[in-house]
Amino acid sequence: MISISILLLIIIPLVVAFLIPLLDLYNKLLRRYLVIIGGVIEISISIYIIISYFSDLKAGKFFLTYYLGGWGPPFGINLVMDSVSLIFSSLISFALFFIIIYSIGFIGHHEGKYYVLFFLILGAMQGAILTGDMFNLYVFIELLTVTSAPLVAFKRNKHATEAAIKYMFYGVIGGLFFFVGVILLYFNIGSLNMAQLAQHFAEIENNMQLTIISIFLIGLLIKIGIFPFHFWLPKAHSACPSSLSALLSGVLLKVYLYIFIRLFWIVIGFEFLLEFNIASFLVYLALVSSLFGHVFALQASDIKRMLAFSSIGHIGMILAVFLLNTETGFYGGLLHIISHLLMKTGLFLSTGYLLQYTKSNHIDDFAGVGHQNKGIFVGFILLTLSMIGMPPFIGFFSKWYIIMAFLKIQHHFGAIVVVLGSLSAVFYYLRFIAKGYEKIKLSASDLKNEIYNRPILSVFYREKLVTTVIYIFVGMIILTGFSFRLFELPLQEGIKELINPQNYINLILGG
Amino acid sequence: MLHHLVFTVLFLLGLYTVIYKNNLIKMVIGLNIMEIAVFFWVIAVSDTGKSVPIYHLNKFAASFNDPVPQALTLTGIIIGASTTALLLTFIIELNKFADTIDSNKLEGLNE
Amino acid sequence: MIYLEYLLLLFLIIAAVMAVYFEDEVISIIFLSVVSVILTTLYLLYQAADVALAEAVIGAGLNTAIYMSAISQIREKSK
Amino acid sequence: MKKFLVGLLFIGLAFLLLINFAELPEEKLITFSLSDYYIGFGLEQTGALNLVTAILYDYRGFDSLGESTVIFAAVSGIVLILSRKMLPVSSHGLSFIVKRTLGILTPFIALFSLYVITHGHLTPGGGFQGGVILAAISIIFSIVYGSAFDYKRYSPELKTTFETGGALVFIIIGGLGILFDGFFLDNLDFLTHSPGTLISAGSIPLINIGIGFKVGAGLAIVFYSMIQKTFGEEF
Repeated sequence: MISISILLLIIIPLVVAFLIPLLDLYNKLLRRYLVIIGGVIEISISIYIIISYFSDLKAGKFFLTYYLGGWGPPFGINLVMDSVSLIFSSLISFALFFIIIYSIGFIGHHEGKYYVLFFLILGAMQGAILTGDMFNLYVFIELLTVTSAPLVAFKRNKHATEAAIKYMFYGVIGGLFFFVGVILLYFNIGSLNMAQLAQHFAEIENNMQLTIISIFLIGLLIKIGIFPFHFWLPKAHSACPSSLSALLSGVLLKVYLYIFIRLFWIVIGFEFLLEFNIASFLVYLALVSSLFGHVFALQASDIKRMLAFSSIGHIGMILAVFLLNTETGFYGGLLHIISHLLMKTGLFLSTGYLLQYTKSNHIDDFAGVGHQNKGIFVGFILLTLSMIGMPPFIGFFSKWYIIMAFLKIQHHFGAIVVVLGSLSAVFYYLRFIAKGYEKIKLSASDLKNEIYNRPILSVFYREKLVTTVIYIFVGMIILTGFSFRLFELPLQEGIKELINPQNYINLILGG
Repeated sequence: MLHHLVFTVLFLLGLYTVIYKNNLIKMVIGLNIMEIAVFFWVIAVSDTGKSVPIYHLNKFAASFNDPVPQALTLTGIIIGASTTALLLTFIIELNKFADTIDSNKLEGLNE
Repeated sequence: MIYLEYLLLLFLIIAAVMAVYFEDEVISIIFLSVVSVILTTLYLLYQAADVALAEAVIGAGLNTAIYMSAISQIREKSK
Repeated sequence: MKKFLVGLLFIGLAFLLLINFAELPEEKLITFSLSDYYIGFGLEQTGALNLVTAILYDYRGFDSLGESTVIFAAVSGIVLILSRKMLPVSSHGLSFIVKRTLGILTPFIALFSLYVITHGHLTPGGGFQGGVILAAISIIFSIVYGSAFDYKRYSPELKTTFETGGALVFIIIGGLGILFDGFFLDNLDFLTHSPGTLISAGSIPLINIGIGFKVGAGLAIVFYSMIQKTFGEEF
């Protein structure tokens, strides 16, 4: 079904980003309203899509498309939204809306460029998820790199700039490999449309198939941050302001995961990964990466670094469970993508709030934070409990399905890694919680000293907004924990699509 | 075959520069050389000995080189230029804080 | 014509190696722009006029200017 | 350890690139591939003589939107990183003869860039290349006359207006496509006359003009931010 609403999901953020500098020339106060209006429009389009096509979703034939320039699928660029993209796209609209609200209270300087880049990231994410064209996907991946790198350096100190340089080098090399892969696909098949590439990929000769797969794998593993290429991730995700860490770690990694899924389940069929025995190797690579992430998180004394390493652990786990290529695996993986997005975003946002009351990110400065901000710290604890996998929260259910998926096909190493990861998570979160409730006695001079030592960033503009957003995320993990069956319908539809990619090809090419 | 050889040499030269050189600006140059290698390869391979894909007004010859790789490469070149500019900006900024562009002396780039 | 191509390919590699080999950044960048100029000629030989124009303008013109300004900033700071 | 791993990767990559890339097939798998379609119908469907331009701005116009957004993002990032509230410290520029010569030359450079921009659908070139030439004027000005000259003539506000305006023009033309033909970025058919004339090829020249000014202004901002004396805080 042709629908313009999926185009608007990409265009609206771009228009907002282009308008902000123009508006700044006249009046800087209007900017905040424009930003909020942009966020509201974006999220309302998402809600509109869900509501008006809900009957289609129920009937199992949810499929939206748009032809850019009016050129039909094989010859022009087309946008596609199926059930998997629906999950990711609406999650991103939702999460980024709240991060925007949080930023309004949180970011104090250089707001104009911050929001420009933020909305460009939003548009690029939606574009990377919705596009049905390989080269267009490459353009959006590069756009993601170019927009997120200056935001990594946003704090403008030595640490952040180093992180940005490292991020940029890895990002550009990953993008270059992706470019080579796209070009190889074009030279062999003669098309750039994902459905047509999927149709003809089996006809390429074996050696070339292997080459294409390995080129794409190098590019995407760099972008996702799996073990041999993960060096950029913890630095980049911990150097920026917390709202951006939430964006990068909570949301952006999922976009790359989505691209991985889209590429290796639909464009390049999964049977080729099995044929060349790459799949089982990748499962172990992802699990080792997960283990590494959790182990490094144990020894990190900087809270944001710890959270970033924990992200490596979780992303490796999700990738491994997807690569099992079973129905339970997809269910657990997709559910954990949702839950990790909620939990990690919430954790980074609440950490951002708590860190305003400390001198640095180091664990020793974390002492006594729990007494100063009681409500937020309780929220922080609930989020960590969900991260560990305590029953009433969503984290438990998604981890449960992941372990089930591993056990179902007798993959004991995977199950052990998941359990070990949760156990180590207990330790590394408990260290910070215990430190937060430590009793400290401050003399008057100490207090004065601490206030003067605070970083410049620690000025809250609207504290109420910040805390409200954090409470919303805490509420979300509790609510979705009790009612995670709400996601049942889109998840099942998405799983059907992943198991049967031929369906996608038929819908686009009309065969 | 010759084009593939030139491509491989240039690509690995660029990768070598990125990995083993310590001067950050040299590393960016290496990245540029990698990009150049890829773009050169794309154009060289897509050349089938036919003419430029532009119509002449009076003679409508229709045996053109494949225009698609050229369009894709054009996009790639422009994206590459903007990433280069951004990287150099970061290096200027880093030099301001750390007073060096030697990646060996920046422990943050070496862990 | 084919010898011209071989010669240009040879010079392309030599210029690229030189750009990596020299320690001084300014010399490197000049060789990088030489690479771009040779590449422009090659693109013309390969019948890709649009790409040749873009490479000439961006590779030899803009990139060199940006690199030079970056280096002048860095040298001025360390002076 | 890390360098050793990277070295291993290196050798594997060399093997991969040299052995496997040479096996590219002569013929593409699809009998009627993308390039066959574009070469076969490009002229009559878009009206542009230059097929690369036809692909860039019509068939795959959304790529160009993304691409110009990449430049926009890079410019925003660079301004974010290098912005200081400082007037630039100007050099004195080059000698009188050079200044005079440039004064005579400048209109011609501007004319050439405008030619490249507006004739994108007829000859090699287009918005991106012409825009870079336009930015070159700004670059040459700041080299020859000193960096303050360019600042006085074309203020940053003007450049910002041009940059965002160009990007918005692209989107507005895309929106006009919805209005007239029903799809975003659709070629505006009522502007298509006989191929080969300046005003032909529908919306392609308009998009070219928008992108040209956008890229020119954006890259001028980039260069200007980079030559600014950003460490002038000491004196």
